[in-house]
Amino acid sequence: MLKLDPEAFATEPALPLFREEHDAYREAARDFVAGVITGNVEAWEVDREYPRELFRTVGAAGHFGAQFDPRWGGAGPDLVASAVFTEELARCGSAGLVADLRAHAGFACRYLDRYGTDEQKQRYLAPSIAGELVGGVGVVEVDGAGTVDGLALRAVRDGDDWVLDGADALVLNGSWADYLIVPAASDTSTPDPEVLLFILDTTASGVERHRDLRGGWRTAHTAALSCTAVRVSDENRLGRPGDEVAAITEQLVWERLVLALGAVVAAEVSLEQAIAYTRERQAFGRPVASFQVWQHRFADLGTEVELARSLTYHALRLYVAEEEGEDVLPGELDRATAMAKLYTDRVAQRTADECVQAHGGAGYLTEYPAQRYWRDTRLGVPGGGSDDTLREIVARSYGL
Amino acid sequence: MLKLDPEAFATEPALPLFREEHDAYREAARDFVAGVITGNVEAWEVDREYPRELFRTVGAAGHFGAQFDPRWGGAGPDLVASAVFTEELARCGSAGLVADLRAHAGFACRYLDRYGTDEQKQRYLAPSIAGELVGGVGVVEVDGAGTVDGLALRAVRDGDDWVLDGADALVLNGSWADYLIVPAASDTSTPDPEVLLFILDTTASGVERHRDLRGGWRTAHTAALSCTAVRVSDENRLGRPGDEVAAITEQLVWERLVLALGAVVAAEVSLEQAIAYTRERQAFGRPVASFQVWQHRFADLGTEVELARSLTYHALRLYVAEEEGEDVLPGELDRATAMAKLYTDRVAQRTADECVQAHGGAGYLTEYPAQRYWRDTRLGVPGGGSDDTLREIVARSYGL
Amino acid sequence: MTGSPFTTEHDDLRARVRHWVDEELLPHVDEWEAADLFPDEVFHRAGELGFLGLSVPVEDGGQGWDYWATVVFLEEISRASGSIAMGLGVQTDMCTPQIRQFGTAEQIEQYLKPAYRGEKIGSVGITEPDVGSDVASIRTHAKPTADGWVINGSKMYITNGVRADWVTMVVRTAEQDRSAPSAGMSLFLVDTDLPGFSVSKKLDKLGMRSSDTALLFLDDVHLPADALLGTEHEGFKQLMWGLQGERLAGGLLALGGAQMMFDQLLEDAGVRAGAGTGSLRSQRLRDRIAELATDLEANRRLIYDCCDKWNQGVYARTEIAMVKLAAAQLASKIADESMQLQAGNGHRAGDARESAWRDARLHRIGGGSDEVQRQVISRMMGL
Amino acid sequence: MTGSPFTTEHDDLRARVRHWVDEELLPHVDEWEAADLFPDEVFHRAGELGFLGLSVPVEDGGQGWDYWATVVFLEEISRASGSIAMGLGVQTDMCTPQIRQFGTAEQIEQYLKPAYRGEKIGSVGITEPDVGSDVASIRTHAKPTADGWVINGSKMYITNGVRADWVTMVVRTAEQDRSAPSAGMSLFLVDTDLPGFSVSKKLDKLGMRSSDTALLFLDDVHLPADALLGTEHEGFKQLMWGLQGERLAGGLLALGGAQMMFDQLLEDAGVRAGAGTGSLRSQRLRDRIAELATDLEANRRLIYDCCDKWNQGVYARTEIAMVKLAAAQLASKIADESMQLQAGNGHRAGDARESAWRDARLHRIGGGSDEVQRQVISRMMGL
Repeated sequence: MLKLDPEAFATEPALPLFREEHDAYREAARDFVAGVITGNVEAWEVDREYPRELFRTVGAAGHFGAQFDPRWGGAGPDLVASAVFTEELARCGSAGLVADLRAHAGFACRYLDRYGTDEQKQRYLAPSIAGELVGGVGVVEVDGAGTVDGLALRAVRDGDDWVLDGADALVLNGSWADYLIVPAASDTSTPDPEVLLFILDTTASGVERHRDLRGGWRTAHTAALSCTAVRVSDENRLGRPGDEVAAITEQLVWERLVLALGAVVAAEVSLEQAIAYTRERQAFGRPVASFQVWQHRFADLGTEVELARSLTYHALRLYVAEEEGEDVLPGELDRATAMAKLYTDRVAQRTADECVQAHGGAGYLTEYPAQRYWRDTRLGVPGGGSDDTLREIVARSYGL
Repeated sequence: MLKLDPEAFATEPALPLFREEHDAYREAARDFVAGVITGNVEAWEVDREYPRELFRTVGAAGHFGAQFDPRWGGAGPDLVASAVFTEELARCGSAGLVADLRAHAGFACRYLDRYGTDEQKQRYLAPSIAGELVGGVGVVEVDGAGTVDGLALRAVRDGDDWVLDGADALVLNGSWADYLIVPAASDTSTPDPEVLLFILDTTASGVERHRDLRGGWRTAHTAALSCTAVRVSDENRLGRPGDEVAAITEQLVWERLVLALGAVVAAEVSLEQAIAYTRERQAFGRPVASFQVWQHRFADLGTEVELARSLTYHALRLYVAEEEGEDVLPGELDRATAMAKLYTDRVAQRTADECVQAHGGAGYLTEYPAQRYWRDTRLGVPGGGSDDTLREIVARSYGL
Repeated sequence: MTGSPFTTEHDDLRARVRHWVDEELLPHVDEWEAADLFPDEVFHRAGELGFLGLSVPVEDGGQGWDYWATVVFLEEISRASGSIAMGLGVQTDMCTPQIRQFGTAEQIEQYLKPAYRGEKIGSVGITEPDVGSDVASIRTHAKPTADGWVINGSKMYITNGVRADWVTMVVRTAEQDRSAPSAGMSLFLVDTDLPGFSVSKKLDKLGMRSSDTALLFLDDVHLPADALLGTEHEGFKQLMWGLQGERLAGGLLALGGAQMMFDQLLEDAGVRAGAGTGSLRSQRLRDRIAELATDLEANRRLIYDCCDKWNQGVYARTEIAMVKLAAAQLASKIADESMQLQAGNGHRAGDARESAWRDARLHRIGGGSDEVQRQVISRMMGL
Repeated sequence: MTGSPFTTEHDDLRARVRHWVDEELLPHVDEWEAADLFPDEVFHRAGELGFLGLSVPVEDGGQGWDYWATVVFLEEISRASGSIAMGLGVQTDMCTPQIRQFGTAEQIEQYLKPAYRGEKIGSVGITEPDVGSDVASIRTHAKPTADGWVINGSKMYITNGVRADWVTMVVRTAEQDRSAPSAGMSLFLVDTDLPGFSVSKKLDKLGMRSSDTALLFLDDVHLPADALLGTEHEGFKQLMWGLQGERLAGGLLALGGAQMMFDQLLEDAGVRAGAGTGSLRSQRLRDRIAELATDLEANRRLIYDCCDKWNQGVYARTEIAMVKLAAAQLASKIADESMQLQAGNGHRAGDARESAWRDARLHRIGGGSDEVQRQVISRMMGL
């Protein structure tokens, strides 16, 4: 018989994540989003626009600061609280706006926080957390073999400056950001150029931006960027020379997690809407929700949403653990975040598709949000790596 | 305005296939199968055996002869009638027995008919059509690039004879056939050896066979063949030297079509059984078939069966047209048969799976045929090319 | 060509339609999509070219072809855009067949022939704001008057409804009787310029944006006696008579859209494969295309079998519902795969793939949703 | 390891179970499958090794671990075979929990402790030949006698039922009342050596072949008064009490099977990829494995979340039904993919992959079918 040591077992939950203060913060964040954003979403979506002032409002309320040090105006670092805001923001239902705010706080600010000098943090991070400066980021992908894809800018050293040329087709929050974090190649003619990162002031001479309209993400300020002999001071070079690819790769892991957290909420919200609609809508003298085919379909979708959530929370748990210096198996976090992104995107798309279907004819009308979830989960900008790249990461993690 | 010529339009159906005599033959074949085979299937499946005498019975009734010339005892050539028998035989529900009879008449006899000399036809084909001799065939695959896969035997010339050595893991109807059509390589040590075809008498010295038991196809006489210095007369070499790969490739096209015809029937039969069971079975005070989720699932399955059937009949139509010397676009038949096999297999598997599910607990019991359809559609011997090969053929046909 | 139901005459017709699409429609489609409307001229021109009523006898104002001509037309017009195909499809196969079948000589002169000439634009009015698939609960009603009827009510999701000259409309002419839900309805030909008739709203839709879809309002619309189409109270049956043709046309439109997107996908894939780089590997893509091509071919073969029977006067009711269901699903599937392949590029507003993707989504909802088709099929399977 | 709920003690336990599986079970599994029965000795030995009742307090005869120990056990035992895992799972998590919760001290001594020691083999009797998922329509009934009860009826699909020493059985103790379908049922501990008790048939099954599944027949079986488990007429509620734990264990068994097949698939894929030839290309396979691995991980994380809550005394009812549904489907999906990869080889009768594939199919039927889980989930979602 086994020897037993009852003391060996934790009395605490084995899989902790959210603490009480996070639950409290969630309530506050939910109220904030509902009060400041959600009510305006329908109008903003029609206008394809929302007030840039929103960054200041969110910053002033402290919601950009959860994961950053108080030294720069943050309230953390608390990655779990930051995840809570990511989730609550996603509930507003306007994926474009969400993408903008996420690009600013989750991506641009995080780049600055992790790879910036104190001087760069003072100049860019602190006012960004306050919502006084607005940041954007260029979209890149790193394939399974560690090759950076999407390097469209070329940077040439000239004295103390760098001269940037080229066009980047995909910059998140780019059309109205004050600064952009962009990657560039030292020499675009070689297959494996040196990768550099810059903080690019958008007021610099030679910078042109065109907002990019898509079928989804209508409120997003995604832009095409063009640089013509743009001079950037070496002080605005980001990250330690030689570590840029590692920084970008690391950033992508975080982005995948953030996108997965948002995708789960998007799936949940569209499922809730679908169910609510079918409860109201009558067909053949009874609510549509009383038909067995819809009940079973909702059961399947609800199951997928919960699977997606557990998978994503596990990735978050690993991320937090690694940040806190705990022992995480090498590659485990990469795999977990890739899986979370791969799985949740699909669930969000499928749920949004069934949400349209559950609405019948109304699902095809722009006055109902169903079609927006559907467009937003499919017609936005892909981020964090394509499905193919994510599968590649997962397969490699099994030694294949 | 267009000029009209009413005479330009056929009064006949534009897409003819079965004629009146085929409908009449179908009835006769159905009665024959029901009377001679179907009633015995449950017992034969339990025994994993059926009487070899069945070949003689089927042959005597003329059912092997539809596609062959009267000169060899056939009643054709009528490929459509042969397709009718393939379909009606598949209704018996014992895929192993069906595979044996198909390997004999559809594959071995067809090889002899198309590539045999008159002398070979006299010796093997005529008694096979009569059911007095039983034939089998070795399974091979030709990949998209025309390379023959599955050449396990080596043939070396020795005077007027050939000496065969090696082991072929997969010979249809092999454990009790009187002769086998087997491919062999002139030299197995080179990557691209010359391919030869032989009619191998199974009484020859050095021939060993072991019947191969699988999870499905329980009544099948699929065998592993081993040859040790087996002498085969050059008279038993099949096909014109140099044309063997073309013959094998051509044969595979026909095999795919025949397998697709059978798969559609397998899907249909399992769907019929599933529906019949749910009509009888009560749950919560009403027939299971009255639940909407099952109604809709059956609607989906019924749709897939009809799609599969139309796709397969189209391939048959093309096959018949080409045989009759009509104008068929190059590659069109290859594509159509590959598609038919790819699609129908999947439909048969899915339908059988839902048939098990519709039976509830009874679906897991061997006393119900549901689990047999499920095993037979998945656990039999793959033939006519794997899904991957078939997709390859289809993709290539689009110039990809 | 063997295996093909099309004669050389059909091939000529196909070339003519394709020429029209390539030369006169495709150059403007983006602009019309952006403007949320394709011009009425498209109807006029289609009539002028003899493309409306192709499979209708000459004496009824048609072109006297068999049904394969309609197949050719719907396949080719789908290459223009989902909206145009749907607008013209409603004109040729949804609002007119009942007139041909049940109309008086005068109605044929007044509505059917001008429709085929492209001079009048028609629409069909069944669904209502609170009705959906449950046709039996229609509330719009017509009361007899001394010299005709007076109609009150509203009609929803009416394709061509903003610009239509008339609506082939089903309305209640007797109280609803739940024990005989299909009783007491009649068909009317409602001119849209009558007093009391109004377009409440042009519906703002996810896709099919250059097609006009309306919410119609009827406030004491007085109709003359000869506005009744066919027999009083027999409207539901007459509607059902037309349903097979509508579904078949609906399936052909969905399949036409699917084929158009597949061709685009194949072209895009060729470009990708040619480039030989990018994150999407060629084998993966080849597999996906092989699967979609197979689905597409299976759909085409079943729908052609239905068309073949149709030509022989046989209505393959179950199979027609099946092709409507399957083709709608396939169109969505191909659209989705095309989006997946295009990743960033296909999502740009105004990109043809993006609008095709939105257009394709309608087929699973309009003309009887997937769920309705499954219900219909299962009934016909005896369940 | 962070992110893992398992302590080093759990890891040690896992090593012990694995050692047992590798050394004493796996070498014989093929033979037991061929013989259609694994020996009773497996139960005895599991008890001897302290593997039964792991998460049960010591005073009830268990081992005093938390629920993660049960997770470890069910995961590892699944590597042996579906049949063994199911047989032992019924013993530890399906026929015994009600005794622990509702049993008298004497019943605990007489049934529970011997069960955990592996001396008695138990089974649970709910379903009947004509009942299926609709538990309320159970017909087997117990009539009170002077000194106990007399039972008549039959029970179907009883795992361990051929060799069980007792059956934890739900039977009707009052007439069926359709307005209160769950009323009037009671739980009994029925010894299988009582006169009138018989095994009508050992069921011949598609898979799980070395597990014995019985049709039981009860003909005037006289039970003593103390055979009643818990409260008379409260049997349905007591059964429902145990259902959460059964479903969770059912989910863990399905997931265990899925993991076992996935590991095999990975190994086979490695061999294939290493060979570098054959018709199956490496990229295709990598994609499929990545997808399955992701599904598997999602299932594991949701089930672990349920287990975590379970440890804290929280029954996540909706999520537990979800994991049962999802894990069962996943097991079938992985099994199918494994067959696809193996093409010819995996289909050989007696091949471990082939039997795993047949075993996996049970999860979508047994312990509440997919359809039942969906019904349950939708009810809990308020639909």
